[in-house]
Amino acid sequence: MVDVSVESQSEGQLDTVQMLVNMGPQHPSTHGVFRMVLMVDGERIVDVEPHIGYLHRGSEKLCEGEIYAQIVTLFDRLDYISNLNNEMAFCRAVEKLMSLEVPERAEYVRVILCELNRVASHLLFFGTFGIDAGAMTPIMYAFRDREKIQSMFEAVTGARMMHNYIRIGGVKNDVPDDFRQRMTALIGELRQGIDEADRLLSFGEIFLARSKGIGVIAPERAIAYGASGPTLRASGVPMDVRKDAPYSIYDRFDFGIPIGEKGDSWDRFYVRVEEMRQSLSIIEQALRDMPEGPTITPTRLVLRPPQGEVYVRGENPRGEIGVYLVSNGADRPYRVKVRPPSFCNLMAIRELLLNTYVADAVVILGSLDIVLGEVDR
Amino acid sequence: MLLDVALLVALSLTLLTALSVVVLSLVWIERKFLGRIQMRMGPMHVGPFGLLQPVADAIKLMAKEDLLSSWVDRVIYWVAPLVVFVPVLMIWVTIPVARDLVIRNLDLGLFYIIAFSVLSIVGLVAAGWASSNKYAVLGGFRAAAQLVSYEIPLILAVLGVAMLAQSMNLVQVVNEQNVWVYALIQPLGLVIFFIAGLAELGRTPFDIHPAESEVVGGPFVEYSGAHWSVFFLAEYINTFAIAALTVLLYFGGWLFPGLPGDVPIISLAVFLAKTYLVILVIFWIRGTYPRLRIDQLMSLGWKVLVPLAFVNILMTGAYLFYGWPAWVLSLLSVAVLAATVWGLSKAMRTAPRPEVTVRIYNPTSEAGHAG
Amino acid sequence: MVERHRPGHTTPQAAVALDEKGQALERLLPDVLARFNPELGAAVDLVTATVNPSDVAEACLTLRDSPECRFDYLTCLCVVDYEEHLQVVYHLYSTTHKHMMVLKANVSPEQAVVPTVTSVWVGADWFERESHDLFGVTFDGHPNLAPLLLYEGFEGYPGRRNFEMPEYAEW
Amino acid sequence: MEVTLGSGNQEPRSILNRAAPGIVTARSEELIALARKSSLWPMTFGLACCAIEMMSTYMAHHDLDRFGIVPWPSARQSDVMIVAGTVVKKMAEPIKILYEQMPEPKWVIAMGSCATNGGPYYRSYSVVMGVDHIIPVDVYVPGCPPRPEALLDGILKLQDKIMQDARERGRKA
Repeated sequence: MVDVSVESQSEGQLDTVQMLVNMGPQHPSTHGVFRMVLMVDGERIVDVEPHIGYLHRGSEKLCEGEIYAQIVTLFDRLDYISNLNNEMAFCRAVEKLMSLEVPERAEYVRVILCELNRVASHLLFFGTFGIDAGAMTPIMYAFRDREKIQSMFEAVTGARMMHNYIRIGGVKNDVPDDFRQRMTALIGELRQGIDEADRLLSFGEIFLARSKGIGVIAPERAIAYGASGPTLRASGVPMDVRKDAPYSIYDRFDFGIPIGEKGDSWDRFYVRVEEMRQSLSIIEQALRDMPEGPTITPTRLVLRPPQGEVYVRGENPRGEIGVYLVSNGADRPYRVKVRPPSFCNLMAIRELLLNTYVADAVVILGSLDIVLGEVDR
Repeated sequence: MLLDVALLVALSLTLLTALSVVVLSLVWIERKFLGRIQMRMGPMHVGPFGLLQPVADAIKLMAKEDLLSSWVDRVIYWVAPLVVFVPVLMIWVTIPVARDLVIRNLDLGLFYIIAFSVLSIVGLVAAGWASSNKYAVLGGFRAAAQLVSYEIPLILAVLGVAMLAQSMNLVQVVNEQNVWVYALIQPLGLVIFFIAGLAELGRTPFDIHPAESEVVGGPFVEYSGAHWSVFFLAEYINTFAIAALTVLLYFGGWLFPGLPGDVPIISLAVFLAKTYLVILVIFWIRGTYPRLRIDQLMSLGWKVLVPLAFVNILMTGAYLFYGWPAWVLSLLSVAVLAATVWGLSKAMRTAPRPEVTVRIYNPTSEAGHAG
Repeated sequence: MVERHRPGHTTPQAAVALDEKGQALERLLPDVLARFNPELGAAVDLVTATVNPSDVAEACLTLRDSPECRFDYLTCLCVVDYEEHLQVVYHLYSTTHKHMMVLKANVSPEQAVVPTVTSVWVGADWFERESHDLFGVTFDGHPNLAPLLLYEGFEGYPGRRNFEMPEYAEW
Repeated sequence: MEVTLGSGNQEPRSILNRAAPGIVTARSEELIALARKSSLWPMTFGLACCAIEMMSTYMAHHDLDRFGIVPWPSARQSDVMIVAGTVVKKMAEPIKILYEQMPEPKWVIAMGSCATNGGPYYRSYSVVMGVDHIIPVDVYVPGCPPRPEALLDGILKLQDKIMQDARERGRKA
């Protein structure tokens, strides 16, 4: 299984034996089916062997057998907490390959929903991170607000999770008539809810003691690992695709990207909390400017994009998603490759966990906010 | 002789039944109360207001298969729950619930309680070890480290009370509080006792040995069915015991201003009301705080609580020796407590408040503002 | 997979639209990669450079360390099976210059060996293991090419085009 | 033809049965079933997308605790396994082991189309076409992913099933 042997070392009088602890694939805090084999010396971790693939569904291969319109549904299920962001990345890839224009209104709807999706995703993170640290109430607060977002999604897209709403060339249908009022009300509620949850958890002394200074990753190492999103930004690298290479209409909004200082678990946590507030401000601006008009450029159902290859980058809640699409002119893609953000973030886990305590392992893993559906694809 | 034995058996059975009922009520209260904290309902479909929920749980657990993995050390594995449960039950022999409602009022009652409560650690370690599961082993060792180190501040805090009351007899301790309860005279001792008691129980924020998200239930991870429920029972009886001791030692037990202290029914009601209030506080803490890490727990115990407990004893000693009025000790106590809290928050805080946050970087607008 | 071309239909090529950064890179790359004899091209808005598979690691090191390029961030590593050859594709990004390029190397499906780039970017680790899993490309010098996504004993390389997709099957 | 009961409803080797074999008769059987259905403890165990909706169901808005359902981290203390998500072949073995670790009586809910029959991944090379190829399933909840209400309904159906099985066994005895 792992080639780390149990070694007995004598320090002074005591014989200590290192122990192999298998965490996962079923463990309350591995966020799905991640498995790591820890070599522990008492409570201290001396070696880590991560194992993934317990959710490898072969999505990339399946994409080669579906027509373009169907692939959107598979992208929904990759990172199943940020569905709309995934859909958006894939649709943008196809649109770029075909040089397809997207109507203005559709872009606004996309951005609003994607940012809302970011809030929903970070709320989930907020709750599960609390659970990892041993607090059981924050997740209830987080899910109270998440539930409202999901109801909103349902009103707009017709589904709570797997929306299949962002289509190639626009969005499926126009938003409901009372969209603006409902959104405005929702933003107010979310602001309040986030503040409330924030007060409950973020600055408690015990919570700070558990997450401050734990799992520090230096900016250079984070870049070398290809980490992205909040994980990278917590280390102080202001890298955000929405700012570096603005896609869609992100260059029209005034928003900041939260940057951590130390790159520890708490920074990764609070960067996400601040990001929720920034996302809400983007939504407000987008709601204000949203024009009237069509929401989709009509295309054929069975698309045949021109021959070529394209790579698009997008900012997912977990980091940078990349879609590499190779087309040979047929109605199905020749090859689809997803650059999964949590896959890259998770790679650093070994380095982060060495010389920490077992209890810290849970917090650090939680702070990376992985989604196994995307790590394994 | 035979009558004595019969009486003892009858009393033990009564005690067991009463405690079981108490545990059922605690489970229900905990779930309902946590539900309140978490903006949900808690059990409500099993019986009126979900009152039968704990009963259903209990019947289910009794009728559940008892698994025995082939790797375990059978004898120790089966004995461990008893080693945990029996001491927990035994301490109730001398805990008075009213002036005359006590099975055996021992003159060394406090001593007896402390001596017995330490025993259950053995059961936890044995359970962890015998389960031949690595999480269980980790949990067992955590339990040993945690409980042994928190026994010391607990004992020292109790010692302070014994000094004040000049007795180790619990009835005597309560009777001494008929003017001022010890919570007012010795708030420092109360805080130490309560924190150490929480740690003894393994409840949030000290639920380190059964930590669900880390060691998946700790020593109990391999147990199922009835044997697991024995641990469960022991945990809740223990919670009740700590709450009861808090009430007896610091809140005047069954005494309440204006109510007679010698009518058993009224005494019992007052005592139960106080105890359940303390238990609600314990549940409230559970719903609010995250969990400490084992090394933080140990340093809190050894570096803060043990010295504080000694200070408490010294102050109490000085108070007794010089015959100061009671309010001097209260003031001293409060002052030490405040100093400790202030010092701790200075030491524990990794950075001053305004800096414990993240910057907001915005290349388009001028000068990123602090978040 | 069956390609369904319409009869008499010629497939158009995707339009190339390099931005300023892309054009600058296009001018720059022949110099930087002169030793490796790169074959330049474009993937819609990104510059691509194809090098010999044996040169990949060195080319990557050059790209990472040359001051004009500074490709310090390996965004994505993947393999595309073009039937007659396998193409290993590296998407590189620079966090300082904020530009992006694609490095490619063609290997034959039978003799698919590429030097590892884990020494250049640590983050290539799992990407290479994954590609080894799914496409059977061996990354020479990689510390540990154990199966990452697939279970022990999986037959074949599911990423390749000639992998038979199972129909609905009782398992 | 003999009717076999699902493995989730076999006579458990419990303390009651061991201490006094044969004393658990038809009526008490029903009583115990009543207790069992009122206190179903699922294992904290999520596989994929459906796990998120399963979490939603546990949380404040839908609150499974109303029905006495609290997630439990260890397989040894749980009664129900909610297989929420895609079962891939690499995960098949761990799931089987987890199922075997649960004490009798135990039940399985297959949540979502992936756990039911492979769902959108029915052509994949690495996905098990439904968890019922590995372990016996009592209740299937359709949907991709099912709404929390659907999962609630599945659990209520499981409760009905538990009662019905007990009644049938009582009639047979």
